[in-house]
Amino acid sequence: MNFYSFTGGCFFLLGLITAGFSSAKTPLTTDGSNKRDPVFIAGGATLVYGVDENRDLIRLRQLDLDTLESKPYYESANRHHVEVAFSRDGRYISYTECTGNLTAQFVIKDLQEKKDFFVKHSGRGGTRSPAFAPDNSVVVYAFAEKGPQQLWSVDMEAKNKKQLTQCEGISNWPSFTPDGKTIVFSNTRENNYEIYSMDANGSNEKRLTENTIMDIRPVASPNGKQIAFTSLRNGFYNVYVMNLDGANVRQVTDSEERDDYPTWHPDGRRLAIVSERKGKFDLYMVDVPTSGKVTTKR
Amino acid sequence: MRRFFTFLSACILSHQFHGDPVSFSKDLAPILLTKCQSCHGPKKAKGKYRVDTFLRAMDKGASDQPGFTPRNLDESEVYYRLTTDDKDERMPSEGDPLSSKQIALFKRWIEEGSTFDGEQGASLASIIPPPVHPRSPEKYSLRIPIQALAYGADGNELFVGGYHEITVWNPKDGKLLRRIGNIGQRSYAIDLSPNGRLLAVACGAPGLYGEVRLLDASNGKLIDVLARTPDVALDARFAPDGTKLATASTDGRIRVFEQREQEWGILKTFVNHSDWVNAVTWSSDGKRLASASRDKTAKVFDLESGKRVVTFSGHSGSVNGVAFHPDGKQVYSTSDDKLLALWKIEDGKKSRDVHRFGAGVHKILSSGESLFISSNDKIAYEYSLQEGRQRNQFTGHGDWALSITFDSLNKLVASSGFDGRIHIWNHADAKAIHSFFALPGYELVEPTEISLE
Amino acid sequence: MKIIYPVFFLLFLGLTCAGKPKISFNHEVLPILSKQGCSQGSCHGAPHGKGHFRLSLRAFDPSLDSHTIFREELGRRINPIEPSKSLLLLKPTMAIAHEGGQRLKVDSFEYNLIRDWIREGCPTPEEEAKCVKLEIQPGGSKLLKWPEFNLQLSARATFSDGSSRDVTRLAVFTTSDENVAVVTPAGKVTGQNRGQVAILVRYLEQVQSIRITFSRKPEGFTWKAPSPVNYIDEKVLAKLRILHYPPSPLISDSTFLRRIHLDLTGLLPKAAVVRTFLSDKTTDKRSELIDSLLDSPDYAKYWARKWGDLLRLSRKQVGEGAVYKFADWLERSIATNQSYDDFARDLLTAKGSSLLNPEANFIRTTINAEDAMESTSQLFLGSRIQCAKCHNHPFERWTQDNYYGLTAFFAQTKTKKLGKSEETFVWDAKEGEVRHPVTGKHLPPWVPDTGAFELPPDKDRRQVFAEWLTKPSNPFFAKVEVNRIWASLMGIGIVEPFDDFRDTNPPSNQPLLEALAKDFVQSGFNRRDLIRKIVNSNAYQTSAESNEFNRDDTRFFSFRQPRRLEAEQLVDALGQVTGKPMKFPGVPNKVKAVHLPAPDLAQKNRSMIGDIEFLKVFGQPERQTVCSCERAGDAGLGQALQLFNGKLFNSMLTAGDSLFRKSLSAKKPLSEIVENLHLSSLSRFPNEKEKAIALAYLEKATDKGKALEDLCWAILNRNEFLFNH
Amino acid sequence: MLDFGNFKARDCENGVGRRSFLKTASALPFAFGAGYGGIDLEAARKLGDRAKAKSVILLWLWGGPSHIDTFDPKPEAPMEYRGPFGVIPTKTDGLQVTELLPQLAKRSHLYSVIRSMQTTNGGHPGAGTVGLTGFEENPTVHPNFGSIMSKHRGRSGALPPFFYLGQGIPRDLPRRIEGYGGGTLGKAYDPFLVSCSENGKVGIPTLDLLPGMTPNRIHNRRGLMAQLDDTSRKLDGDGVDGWNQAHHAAYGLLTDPKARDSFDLTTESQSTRDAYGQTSFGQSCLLARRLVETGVPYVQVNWSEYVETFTPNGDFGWDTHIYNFELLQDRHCPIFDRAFSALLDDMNSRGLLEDTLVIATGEFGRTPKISNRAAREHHKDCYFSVWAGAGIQPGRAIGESDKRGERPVTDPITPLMMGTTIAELSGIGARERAEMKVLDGGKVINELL
Repeated sequence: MNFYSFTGGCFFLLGLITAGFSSAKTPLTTDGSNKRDPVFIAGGATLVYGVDENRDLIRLRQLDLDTLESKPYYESANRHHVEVAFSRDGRYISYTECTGNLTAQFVIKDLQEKKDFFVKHSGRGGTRSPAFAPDNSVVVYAFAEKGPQQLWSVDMEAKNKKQLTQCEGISNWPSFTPDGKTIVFSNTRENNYEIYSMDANGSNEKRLTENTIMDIRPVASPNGKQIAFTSLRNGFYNVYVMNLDGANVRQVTDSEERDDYPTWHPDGRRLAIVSERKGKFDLYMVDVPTSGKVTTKR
Repeated sequence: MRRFFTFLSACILSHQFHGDPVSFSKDLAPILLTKCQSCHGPKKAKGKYRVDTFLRAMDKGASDQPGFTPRNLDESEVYYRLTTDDKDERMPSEGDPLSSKQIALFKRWIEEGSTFDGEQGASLASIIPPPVHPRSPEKYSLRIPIQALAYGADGNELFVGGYHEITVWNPKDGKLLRRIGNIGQRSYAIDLSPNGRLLAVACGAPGLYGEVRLLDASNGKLIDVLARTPDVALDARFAPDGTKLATASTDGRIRVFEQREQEWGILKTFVNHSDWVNAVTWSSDGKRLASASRDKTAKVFDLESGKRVVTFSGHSGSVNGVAFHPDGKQVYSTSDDKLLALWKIEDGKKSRDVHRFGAGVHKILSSGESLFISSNDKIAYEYSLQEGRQRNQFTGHGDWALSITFDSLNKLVASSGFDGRIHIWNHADAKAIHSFFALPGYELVEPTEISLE
Repeated sequence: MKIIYPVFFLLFLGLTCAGKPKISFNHEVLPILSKQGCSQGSCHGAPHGKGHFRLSLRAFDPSLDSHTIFREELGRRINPIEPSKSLLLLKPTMAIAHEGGQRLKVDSFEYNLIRDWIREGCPTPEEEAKCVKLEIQPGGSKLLKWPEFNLQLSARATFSDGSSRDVTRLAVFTTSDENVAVVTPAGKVTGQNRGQVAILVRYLEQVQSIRITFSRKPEGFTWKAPSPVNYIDEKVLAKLRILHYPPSPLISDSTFLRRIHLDLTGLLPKAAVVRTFLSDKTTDKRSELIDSLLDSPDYAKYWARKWGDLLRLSRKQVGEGAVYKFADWLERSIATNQSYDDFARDLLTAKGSSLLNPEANFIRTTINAEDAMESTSQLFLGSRIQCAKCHNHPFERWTQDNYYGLTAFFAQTKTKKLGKSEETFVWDAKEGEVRHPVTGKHLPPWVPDTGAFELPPDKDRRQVFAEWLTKPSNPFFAKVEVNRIWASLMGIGIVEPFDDFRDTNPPSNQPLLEALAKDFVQSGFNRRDLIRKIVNSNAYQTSAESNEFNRDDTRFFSFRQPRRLEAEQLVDALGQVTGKPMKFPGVPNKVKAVHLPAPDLAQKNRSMIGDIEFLKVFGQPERQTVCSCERAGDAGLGQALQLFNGKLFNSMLTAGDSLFRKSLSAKKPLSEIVENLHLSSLSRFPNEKEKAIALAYLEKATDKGKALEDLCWAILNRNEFLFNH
Repeated sequence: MLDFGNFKARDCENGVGRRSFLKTASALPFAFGAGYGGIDLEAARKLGDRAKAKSVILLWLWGGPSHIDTFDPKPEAPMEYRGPFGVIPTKTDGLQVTELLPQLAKRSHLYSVIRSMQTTNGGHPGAGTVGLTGFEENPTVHPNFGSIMSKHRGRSGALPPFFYLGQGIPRDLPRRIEGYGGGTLGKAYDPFLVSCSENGKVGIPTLDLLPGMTPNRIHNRRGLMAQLDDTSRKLDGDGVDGWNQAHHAAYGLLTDPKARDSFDLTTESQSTRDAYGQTSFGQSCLLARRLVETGVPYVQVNWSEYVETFTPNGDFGWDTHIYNFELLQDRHCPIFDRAFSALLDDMNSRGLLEDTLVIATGEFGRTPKISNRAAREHHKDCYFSVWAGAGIQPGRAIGESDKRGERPVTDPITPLMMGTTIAELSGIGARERAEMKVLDGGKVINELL
């Protein structure tokens, strides 16, 4: 089926597909602008996400899940803020902020003490995708200091920087299991992004996916048993879940347009995702199937 | 009617007299092929309309009218386009209208229900019944270039491409032994099967048709017509075990046929070159093919996987000939750029320029331990296959040397020229034995000695 | 690559007896391929050919073509056994679909000729006599009167072996104007409308042209014309008479005043000047005005600017310092009425520092000898010779040899940038030759008509060229300048485009051009004198309004062609009417746009960069080439938008201290303000209707200032203002 | 402008201007006697038909998109080169692309890709000028390909011949591209700037009324002008007519909302607008299609005004010195894949692809070797361009780069060749180019044809 052809028939078909999932899929926004990196806070009552607000500004907004009203997270922000993360208790927030031409700073804000900490690295690279350990002991993030992009950790005051991974290729999107013992992430040493898990200290690495196209943005579920992620394995960006060991892969969305950026609702039964529909990007809530279309590891 | 080649006219006329239903493949396809396809084919598709298969010819173009609607002349856009008085709309655009007889055929065929009598999805060129070619001239009035040449199995016969024929000569005395007719207008390559029983002839008429004819070498009986295309076929080579035949055509395709009991069926088609494929050759294990193309590249293909293995783009002119090095890891190629190059299959990089000739060079005959190469510098060459060292030069051609063949039994070399003359050489010392015009009945007024230097 | 074809001596023996072949490849087959368009630049004559078939452009390389036709792709194009089945014939007859369309008819003369050549075995003798002369009958120029609008031409070629033959069917005929006359491939000319054409006949490398005038008397035609003032009028009227284009009436004083100011100074007359002139009752006031304008500095500045356009006078090309010096030099040349031959010699032979000898900037702006030659040819010979660089000019007499022969004059001229990057030193090295790109031979300096020069090594080549160029007998030099001046004043050249002299682009009035050139030479190349004669003529003072008989004349000067004001004229005019002249970078305030030495003077004030846009959008040239085509005259949306909604014009209109606002503040009566607006913009008093409309608009408005802005806008957007008419 | 007996813009080869020839031929249907086979008339028509491309759309991917991560992946290259993206096949033999371009992969039969582009300049404004004019900006700024086209085609109708769609003239932080417009041909051939928001709303700077101006006032002014004009005989002549048209068109655009219909994307069906994606680039592509549909000869769609991908107030060009992989994956490639695919489909289904040339390219590529910042830097020695439409043989992979994508192994193809090919396909032959003194020495990319 070809979405791009301009015949009514195609849209009819597309409608059917969307309808097939509509029982489990709820739109949260309808404005259509380019969104990214949603994350739940306040026990699932609020969703924070990044949005292309102007052609020259990405900023964070927060969406009230009850009223579906959205407002800027920082009213006065006038610089790009991307890849926001919150600590489990809501005390810390961290994100990457554009500070100048092709430069970014990685900030950890202690909301309780109202202090900002900045992570410093040599070089002008940019940090990516921070994740807080459940016990607020460290923030793990991805950064390329020289050569391959590795995972690093710092404490809440941006001190005690440690390099967690020592692998080839590009590593990205670390996510902690709730017990803080395991980190799942993606790495490209096998030619494209595959999902791995490892112990929080960087040992005991296991490869969870195996195919020739990307498996990205793994996020551990609130009960620590599952991983939601995005994959192109059927030719389109779709969201999947699998067990923590990589088994039992289930397809959550099935669309020829993009479904991406899965994030777990604290209830562990739903995911918020960004879906492109008819060229517009909006946030949706989808149910995680307990069973369903199971795909193999490949 | 002079504009139409004889065989087409013959087909068309015979049907009109017999009152048979009009046949799409016999009657209309030839017209669509020659009159329409160059603008409405896979390459151009003007007005978004194509005629290269039956279904496409029936389909709508940009005008949103079907090409043909059975029993409905008014809703047959092609018929309207053929017959309208509006010069801007009439087809063929910028040419004379079709003859009234041809138009009548279309009309009758539509009225008879526009049936299709060919294989679904097949190209026009391949559904037209193989032509019965006109007779060759009894005597050749002018000389034609000879580019197809092959020794018979025992060396007693030399097969030479003629005009609508293969002529068979006694290489020892230059006497005409027999003539095999019903061949395409010009032959571009002849290959004898390893068991000596079959002849494959790549032939065609420039701009009109191409085909590869399979003949019984002993009696010239036609066995099959393969690889039919809208322009000439340029090469045909049997696999080392004789069960397969690779062909090279001006449509940029390499086709591989295999023998299935009595029939030869298509096994694989390689669509990778963007221009004429001038030559094709087999690796000694029969698993790979090397090709030479006017697109200035040579390529190697793997037969089983159907994949291109490598592209060699080190030539600056049309590549004309290819041969595998005995190590199976390298390939020789010749080109209009005057080079004989040796390059590696592994990475498509040149091993070395083996030789730079004084002019463009043609196909390579790889035989035993030698490479035989003919050149526009009027010399034929022999190189050792293994080292690529020159062994011999065969001088004496009065014009471009176009093709060369080797009789390993009698240790003789024959080469042919643009002037229609065959030269026979002794392999051991490269001494000229004799030469003759391989053109039946051609009378030379001038003395046979053509001293050039 | 040299190809030898010994075999050709044998090939034709099959059908014909030994001896001279019946068909000549060089003299017949190639001309046919050229005539049918096969070897033209857009078809197989393109540098890479078409459809893998490449012929030399217009068959200038016979040996390459014989190779291509006979041998390439293993002889695929020729079928010796059945000649009519040769691809060479099947394609152009569309027996096989041919992207180039049908070019040959089966059994036509051309078809048979090619077929017979194949039948003979494609003979291409290596040595064939060269065509040395082409004669057209009837030759010269011809006048055809309705209804006799047909003329059969014939062409005869003479060859180097002394033989000659009729080549009418082999030669290519082209018309310079299909609207006036068409010509068949067989040389039959048929007039379509009254007017004048050149029919160009080309055979091999020879080119000839004839001029034909078609005269037809329209129904109800009456001839009425003012009596001639000088020889210019005589020649113009003679032509108009033949073509039955009666001239439009002479212009009023106000139109004359506006026109002559714009043409001689680039500026509009001020309101006070208009009042004075219109009230002046003397009979020869127009001539007096002409004299005084020609003596004014404004004239010298404006006409120097025209040369600045042609000589690439820009900061980018000559450097900031030299801009002013070169501009001054040009202005002085005009102001002192330097004779034109002197002027040309100065430019062409200048040596030394570009700052001390500003005329040396002419050489400085050229990139190399070829560019210097191309610029010189275009400026002083009126020839765009570039095409001949790569191949013989297909429509002109210029050959590749000529191109490099002319270049040889500049081959020894060297330039060097001195310490200060703005200064360039020009000298003659007394060594350096031009190599022909094909033959690789050195070519001696060469000029048309005289031929090659043998110069001793120490001779200054540019000097020799300048001497040849400025000789009174030079057929190009005076005509090109005369025509350039004529075009400046009349809006259109006698040859048009005015710097494009060639056989295919004949002058619309040859006797006029000849007479002007003769006069110019005799006056000692006195430019001011020539201008004076032209602007005093009735031809110049003819109205822009056409009449029923001359409406479709665009070339013969029966009425004036309105021209939109040049970018600089417009800016100055807007500034004058509003009293808010534009300020330009790099020059003192009040310097007019038409007096700017260069278009790209440095703008230090960033906020003003946008203002320059106005000039550029209206077509001020960048002065990067010597082509007159840089000054874009096309009407564009961007230009119109500038007038409706452009910052510059709007700021002039809305300025608190504009002329009309000052008058308003001074409580001048509205009628007087309206009158002054008309005088300063249209050089005339408003008529009663205009006055009434304007006053009504102003009176009903509450904000008079804004209403005046509107009125001013409306007047300045009238074509009567925007055009020089 | 005069059309007859005037050799301006003449075809050096045939001595007659293309347009005047056409005008003449069509005005004089019986001009050529029947006895001569009509061959010359056909020749005349042919001459006019020479332009395969009536219009050109250039998608200008400003900033320098990574070739390795898009159209020239090197999955066999070492880890520090190949990047993280998987590789997927296309319909074109010998062409594979990264997984970031799934829609374009499916449409590769509609276009050909050149993977052996090479330019001379490694900085943005410099390379931008080379990319859009074929030449370095020193000592002389040559005209943009679109300016050459507008000079050759002349102005016709109400719309300008050369559009820039996007936020402004492409620039990096310190300065803009010199070769954005008319160059040696003059500012009169500069592009006409129109911006398009992600919602399809257009902004046209020159149509933004100045303070104090209102449509009503413009209307009044022009009414007053017309009243005054009615008092006397009007000027006539071709030049006057052309000016009147332009004046009228400007008036319409400024005052009549309907006159802006060509720009108004709301008249497009929602499904069409959706197909292009709700992005500024996507909607600009749709606007480009609308413009060529109305006959505009040259439209350049600028991906962004600023090259930098991550900078305050920048608009996300392809200059991915930082976050190369993240931005290509999350933002640039999905937007490009969707918009370009939609454009190809839309043009194709409307038959516009037959006589419109569509090209997508940037000013250079990006270093195959991944930088210490896990991104890629400028790389002038090798990049890509994508060609579709008029006169282009689609479905080809042209040229190859070496194993690491560092430089072409086949003959490099340059911006000058790109411009020459654009000109050639648009009917601006070698001689016309010589006469305009543009694209000197440029060769046509024959592999495309």
